[in-house]
Amino acid sequence: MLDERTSAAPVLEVRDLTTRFTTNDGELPAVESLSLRLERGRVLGLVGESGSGKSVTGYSIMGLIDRPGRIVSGEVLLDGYDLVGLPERELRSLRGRRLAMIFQDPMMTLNPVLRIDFQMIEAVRAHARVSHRKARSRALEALEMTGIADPLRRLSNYPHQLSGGMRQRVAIAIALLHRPDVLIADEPTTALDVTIQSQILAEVQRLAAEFGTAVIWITHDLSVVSGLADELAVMYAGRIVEQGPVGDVIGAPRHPYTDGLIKSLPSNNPRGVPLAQIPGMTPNMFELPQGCSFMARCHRANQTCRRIPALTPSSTALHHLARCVHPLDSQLDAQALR
Amino acid sequence: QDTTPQGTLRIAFADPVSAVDPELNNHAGNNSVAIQIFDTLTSKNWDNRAKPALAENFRNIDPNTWEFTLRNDVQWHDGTPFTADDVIHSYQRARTMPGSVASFAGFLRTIDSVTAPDPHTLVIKTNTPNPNLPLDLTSVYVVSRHATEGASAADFNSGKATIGTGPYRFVSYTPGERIELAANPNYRDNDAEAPTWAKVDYRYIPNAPARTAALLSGDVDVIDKVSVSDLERLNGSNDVNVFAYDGLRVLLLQPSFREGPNRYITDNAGKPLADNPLRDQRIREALSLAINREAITERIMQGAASVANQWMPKDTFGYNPDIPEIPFDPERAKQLLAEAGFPEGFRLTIHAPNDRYPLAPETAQAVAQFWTRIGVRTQVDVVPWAVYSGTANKNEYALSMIAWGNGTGEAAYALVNILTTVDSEAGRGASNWGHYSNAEVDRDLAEATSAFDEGEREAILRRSAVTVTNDVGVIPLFHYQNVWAARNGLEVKPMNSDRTAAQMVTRVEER
Amino acid sequence: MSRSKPGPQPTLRPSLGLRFAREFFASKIAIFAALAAFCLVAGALFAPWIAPQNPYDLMQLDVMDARLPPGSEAMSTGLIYWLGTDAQGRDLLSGILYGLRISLVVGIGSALCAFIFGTAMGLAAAYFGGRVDALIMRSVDLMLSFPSILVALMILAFLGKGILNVLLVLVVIEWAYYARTVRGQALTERGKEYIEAAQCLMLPSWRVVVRHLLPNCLPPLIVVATLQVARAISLEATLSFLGLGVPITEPSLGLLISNGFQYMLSGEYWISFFPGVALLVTVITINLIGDRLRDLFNPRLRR
Amino acid sequence: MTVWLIRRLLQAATILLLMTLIVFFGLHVIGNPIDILVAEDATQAERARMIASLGLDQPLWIQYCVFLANALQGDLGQSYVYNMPALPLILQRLPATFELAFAATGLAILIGIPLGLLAGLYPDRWFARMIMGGSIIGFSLPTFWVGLLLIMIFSVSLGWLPSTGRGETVSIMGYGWSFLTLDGWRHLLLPALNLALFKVALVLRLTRAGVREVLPQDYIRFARANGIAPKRIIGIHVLKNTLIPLVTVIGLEFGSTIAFAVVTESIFAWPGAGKLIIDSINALDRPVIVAYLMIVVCLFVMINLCVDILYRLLDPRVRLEAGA
Amino acid sequence: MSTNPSVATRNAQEAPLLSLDKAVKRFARKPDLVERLVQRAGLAKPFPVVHAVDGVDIELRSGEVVGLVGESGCGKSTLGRMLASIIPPTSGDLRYRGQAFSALTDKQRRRARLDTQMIFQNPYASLNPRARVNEIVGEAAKVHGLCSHAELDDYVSDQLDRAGLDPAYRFRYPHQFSGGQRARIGIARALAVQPRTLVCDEAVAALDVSIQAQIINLFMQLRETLGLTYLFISHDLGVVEHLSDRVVVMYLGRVVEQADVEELFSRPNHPYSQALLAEMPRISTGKKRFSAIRGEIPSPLDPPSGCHFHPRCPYAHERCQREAPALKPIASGHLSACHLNDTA
Ligand SMILES: Nc1ncnc2c1ncn2[C@@H]1O[C@H](COP(=O)(O)OP(=O)(O)OP(=O)(O)O)[C@@H](O)[C@H]1O
Ligand SMILES: Nc1ncnc2c1ncn2[C@@H]1O[C@H](COP(=O)(O)OP(=O)(O)OP(=O)(O)O)[C@@H](O)[C@H]1O
Ligand SMILES: [Mg+2]
Ligand SMILES: [Mg+2]
Repeated sequence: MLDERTSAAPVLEVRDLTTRFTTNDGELPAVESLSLRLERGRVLGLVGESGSGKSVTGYSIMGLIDRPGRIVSGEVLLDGYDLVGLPERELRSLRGRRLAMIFQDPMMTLNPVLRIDFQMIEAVRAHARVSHRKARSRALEALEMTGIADPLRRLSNYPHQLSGGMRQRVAIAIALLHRPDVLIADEPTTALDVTIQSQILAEVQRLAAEFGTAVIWITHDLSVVSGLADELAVMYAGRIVEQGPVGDVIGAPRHPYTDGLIKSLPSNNPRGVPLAQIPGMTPNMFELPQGCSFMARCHRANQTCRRIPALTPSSTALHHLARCVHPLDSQLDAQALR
Repeated sequence: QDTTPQGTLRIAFADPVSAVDPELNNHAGNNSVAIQIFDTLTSKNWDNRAKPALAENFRNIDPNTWEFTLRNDVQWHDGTPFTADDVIHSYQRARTMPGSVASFAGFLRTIDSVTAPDPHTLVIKTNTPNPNLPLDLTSVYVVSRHATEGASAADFNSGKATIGTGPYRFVSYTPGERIELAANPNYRDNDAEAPTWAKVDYRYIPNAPARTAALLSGDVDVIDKVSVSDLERLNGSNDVNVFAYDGLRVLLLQPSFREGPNRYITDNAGKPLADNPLRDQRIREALSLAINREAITERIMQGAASVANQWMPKDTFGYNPDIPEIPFDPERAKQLLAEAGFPEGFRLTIHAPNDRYPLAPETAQAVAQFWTRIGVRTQVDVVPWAVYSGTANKNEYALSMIAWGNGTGEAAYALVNILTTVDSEAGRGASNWGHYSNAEVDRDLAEATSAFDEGEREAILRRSAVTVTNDVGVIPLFHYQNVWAARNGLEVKPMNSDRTAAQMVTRVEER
Repeated sequence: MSRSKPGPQPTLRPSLGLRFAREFFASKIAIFAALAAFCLVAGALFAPWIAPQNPYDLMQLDVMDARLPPGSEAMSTGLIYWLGTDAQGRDLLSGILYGLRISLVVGIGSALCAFIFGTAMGLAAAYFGGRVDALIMRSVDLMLSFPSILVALMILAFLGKGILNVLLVLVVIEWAYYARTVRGQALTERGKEYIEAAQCLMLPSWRVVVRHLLPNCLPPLIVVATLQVARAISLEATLSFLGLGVPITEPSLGLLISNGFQYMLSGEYWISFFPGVALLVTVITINLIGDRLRDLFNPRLRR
Repeated sequence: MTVWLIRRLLQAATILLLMTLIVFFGLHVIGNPIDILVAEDATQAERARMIASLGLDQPLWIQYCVFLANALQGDLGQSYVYNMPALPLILQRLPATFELAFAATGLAILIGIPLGLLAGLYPDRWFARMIMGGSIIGFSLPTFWVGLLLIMIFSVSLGWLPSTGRGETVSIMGYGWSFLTLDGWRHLLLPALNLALFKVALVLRLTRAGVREVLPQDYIRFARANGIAPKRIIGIHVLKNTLIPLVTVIGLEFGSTIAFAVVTESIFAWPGAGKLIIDSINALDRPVIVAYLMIVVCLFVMINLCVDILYRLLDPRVRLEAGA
Repeated sequence: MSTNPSVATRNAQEAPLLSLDKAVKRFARKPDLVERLVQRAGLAKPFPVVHAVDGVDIELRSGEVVGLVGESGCGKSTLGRMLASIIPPTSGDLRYRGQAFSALTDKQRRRARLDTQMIFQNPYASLNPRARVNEIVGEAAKVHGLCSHAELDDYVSDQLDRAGLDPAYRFRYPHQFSGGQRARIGIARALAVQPRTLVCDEAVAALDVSIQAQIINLFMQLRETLGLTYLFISHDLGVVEHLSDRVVVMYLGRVVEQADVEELFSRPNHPYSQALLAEMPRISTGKKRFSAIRGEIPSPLDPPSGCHFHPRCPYAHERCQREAPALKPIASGHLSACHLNDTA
């Protein structure tokens, strides 16, 4: 039933997702009422502060949040069917086949005591009834696709014998094995050099174009995302603070945080002088300020920021939303400044 | 009544068997096996008098010469006839057995020469007059010359050399597990010990509760050395019967007569006493009087023992019926202590082996209780036999415990080994760990060993029993009973000593 | 770089011990275990004051009272034997309380010493490898091959009897077990990057071993250790039973059980049953605490 | 690797030497076998003859050298008690011992690992608590207690299984093996169970601890993200990562079962080597003790060698040779 | 840094702070007995040897920032680990201020090793999972006496603060952090022992750009004030360009090009460097088509003959298959290993 594919509706829709971790210091709101919409064949870039909940968002969509974390509320709709609270059995048949994820830390994602071929063949056979040999050749193909040299020999290596980038590529190959409908890629290319990065990106683009795979691309590399994504969402302290077509967001950021990010790119700074950086520190997630969580670091903040602003569309571009009382495209009332 | 052997008898026995070779070691387990396969020249009744076996009859030609007439109808299991030469070979072999650690040579010690004027007559000359020779020979098995010459232990274990004349033939032996026997169809006729079982499955189960369980579960028909703690349970069962007989084994305490301080005898502050108080007869008597033997046999031994006042059990050769029971009299004991100069008592340690005698540690503790009550604060130190034997032998313990088996059934055996003055050259006092020495006893022994008249000998032995009792040279506690249990329909009658053999088990009408 | 505003100051942390205690008692079972442990230790510690009888004083024993069922009255003194008596007429309740002292000291003491020594050896073997490994592991092989009884006989022949020597025997017998267990685990952990990182920081070897390697090898070790306590207690009983341990007149818990063993079939169950129960409770308690500790040492399972 | 193996063998030879030395001198300190074995009524002359015939009259170091010389020719001496060459005496007993050890270890693995996995996967469920509670009982009850209990239940009351001894044997290579007959298995079951109980508890608890350790790792989450069946995740991904301590302990337990399963052997009258060694120790039967311990040392060296090799197979990161 | 060129030139004459001569690192698994028998019997091929680093000369001069870029798997991390003396080279010498490491006294060697710290590529794996952050960061400082016990807490807080991590998190365990946060713990740990040289293996890859900027600024500031030396391994060419004085390009275990940063970014000589720069993503507002790699990717298990890059090189000719090009100067301070330079 979940397999009926309709192109009009989004493949993946996340509504009001809230995920929290219970810790000794209290409840940690890793993701707060986050909503996303993703259509077939589209790429959504997800950028944001480190620790802002990008990975947790990915895990939540995959249904992989373990204790002490839990999805407090919200829906994750895959083709209109809610995945939250689905029994593990059903989730499992979706994971890897329709939903796939590439994890962030390549060192820890491969089982250290199992050989690469074992792990890949197993992943193939989890969803496809094929012979061992067939599965192996599929694994080989997938590895080749990610640009690993000498894939045949690499198959019989153990993870610790591979370099960081190679491990990452193995993980990517596994995620792409079944050509999923939705691919969540958590910083997949940070460990790769640019030539290989572009090989992977080309592969992802092909996947999106040919098989209609929808991709959530979590990254810090704005330059990659600018070339790859259709849409961009920027997260800060568990919330999406800005969202819109990638050109709009990068070209004309509305949220001060996004603006700060772009300004601190090395390519936007002259060599030899300190890079521009956003003042202040990542907020303590337990003691988020009342209201806008960026308030303490924002030069535009004033009293009105003391309540949580809603995601509001820009006056010019309907799809360009920002969670700010004083977006950059609005005139700032000089009086209101602190 | 049909006398052809039939059926299988399964016996569970407790003593380890170190070899099937009957002449290798004089160990209880080995003897139990041997007695079923092999014969002896003479054998012993339950009354411990020698009677003919392979020898049809025997007589004393002069004090140093014996003549034995052998049966001529006896065949070895392989069909070869039995002759006097086999006996000569056997005795020769027993005396020179290589690798033996507990040899039978002791029983042949007095023999000077063995000759065979004809195949069925045997003449034995002794180096000293030995009225006990026929009795001594009941312990030495006769093996065949043709099968055992040059045979190794392995040959015996495989059965190649295990060719006997006894009621059962050897079938197989699995070390540490079992011995299988089959009836000997050619056993000499008309003998009470003729085989009644077609097959015997003789199983080694060293653990007492396990033996009981095996009997209860029907895995075996007969068990030996029943643990006293299981008696109640077995007596209560409808399927099994218990057979308890007075045995020849006595539990004795041997005080040390060593002069000078002993680390195990201290004053109440823990300092070794300058002189050994146990050398004082009054103290020994006090200790003996302080023990409630009834309580021990009843509470510790649960009735499977009888109170002892001397080293021989009732109705044996050398038992003195005139010696009164030793009373339980703590008051008198305290008085004696005070007289001997220890009104406040002193401290003492009893040593006992834990892995040798049944319930010895428990008994030692009970004794310690009684002594503590009269002021002799007593500790019990239980040590493994490996350590105990050597130390006790060196007379280092203050009080050692020994369970002496009067294997020959007469009083002189103990007299030689535990009561005479230690003289290792002459082989006297081998187990006299406390080095008790009394000239009267020594004299009695010398007389007894050369007295051929039974009455005279008995009188001497009884006399020495009185001497030892008055002197409190050893402190007797109780005589062990030998206890067997068998499933309904079987009866167990002891042979001699505490052996366990298939001959002992007969069928009876179901009750 | 600007460090305009340091993050909000952390709330004051309670001391480590307090935090640990709080986390420890977060589980109901842990509270139960701690309670049981308290009772056992208190019972053992105050045995001379709470036991109705001094079971080690032969003066107070009476063979005439031997093997009395629970609830019987003593022949002479009128004392009630709540848990019955053993074959020597010893009050089992008192015997258990006193026996617990020895068993706890011997069991836990030896397990602890063996744990420390064995773990140190195993870690050293795994961390330094090569010669050290060979040397230590071959001694482990050697130690493991010796039957405990032979070891006990030898040591006691050299040093004489006494509770400390029993402890020594148990440690000598058991350390090898820990050493091998911890080495196996440490070999895998050693290959991990955080060890490299610690080495790169030029931390002294012992520190890398103790602070980095050891904590990550603990889970199987704790399992083995808690079980070895039970083993040590029963080994001590075996040794005592063989006359190689504590004096037979001053029985430990294990010895009480061993002595009562022969009465299992006779229906006089209480002689070994009640001491057995006491041992069971002791072991269960130790294990519950061990389990809890293991969980606490696993940060993933903590919050 | 070959070098490594050879080095291991050399080391083993050294331990053997060391072991024999310790045993020789240790036993000497404990006592004199003659005192133990000699008949209670032996004379001095008989004693002396015995001592001489056993070679115990020589100084200890000469005895040791004689032993070494003979050992090099494969003669480990003649048992004092059994008057047989020590080696065949022991070898005779080993089949029974091996059977028991294999059966017990097998049971421990078969029962312990699945239960441990269960308890580790669902730590808060009632059955997990039951399993953990049960396992405590498993190892805190003394072996002899449980053994007798098993006999009372299964042999005496129910009459299902024989209480003692070894069943029918089939002779292979001159030694009797009972695992080929049904009767043999019936006899094997109870003692194996008795021995296995402690091991089950150990294996179970180790498995659980390992599972709890591995389960929260990222690679398990990754396997889940790939839709790998839980069965495989648990059976392969989790298990293989927890196997190192298990293998260690199983090796150790296997070794000690072969060597020293005395209690069970004597309760079930199992004719194994454990009882033999204890009897020999009690009799200070040095040739048997030495020969036996030599076998046991070899056994442990071998087991530990296998375990070390297994480490490498289980975890490719383990390096055995390199020094720090 | 270009604003401070004197640093590099001034030190050019002095012995480099840290250098590796002809370093080779091979990873070869020793076959075990069974495998060996199988191989002997000809049933299996012998195990491949990985030439992770294949004869590399590299030197870090005091106060310099060397960027190390290259294909993934080309041996960058391995090289970095050898420099930080975490793993020993199979052959070749590690030198500290011109002296071979083996010639140093124990104390000097300890000092040298402590002075060279590494920030690991896998932040999580390099953190002890059973230690809290304050232990991870503060332990070495305490052991080496860089701060007293009483000050430790403040010291750790400072380090965390500096690495952009809220000190309030210092009682947490590594698994409770996000990827970027873990990376920052690693940075704080390395900085806490006050090293003189830092090997940064993808130190900022997991950080979002604003924090990345903060860390980079921190690095630069430390260099300014304390004269730290960096080996900066990264795939992010933008970062490398911004921060390095000199850039080394590696390909499959060998250095293929080495030059000052401006020189390299403006006039890349080696075809691989050129490919890198061509693929360097630039921020754009339009969607871009990424292209797959042309040619076959060579493997370190079985490196191609001659020039390792020739299977992918658009200019490859016959000589490139035969002969490995030497690293030769083509301009002042600009070395490149390409046969094209000879023919040209
Ligand atoms: N198991 C956990 N327990 C407690 N807190 C956690 C846990 N996992 C994550 N967090 C917290 O949740 C928040 C979000 O983490 P997440 O991994 O999603 O960040 P991220 O956006 O992916 O960051 P990065 O870019 O650095 O990877 C962080 O503050 C982190 O500390
Ligand atoms: N322990 C090891 N055993 C075998 N091979 C190894 C080992 N460590 C690294 N290698 C191999 O060495 C080569 C170089 O690895 P290294 O980690 O140095 O690459 P890298 O340049 O850091 O790559 P990346 O940018 O992907 O991290 C790779 O081919 C890798 O497979
Ligand atoms: Mg993340
Ligand atoms: Mg790397």
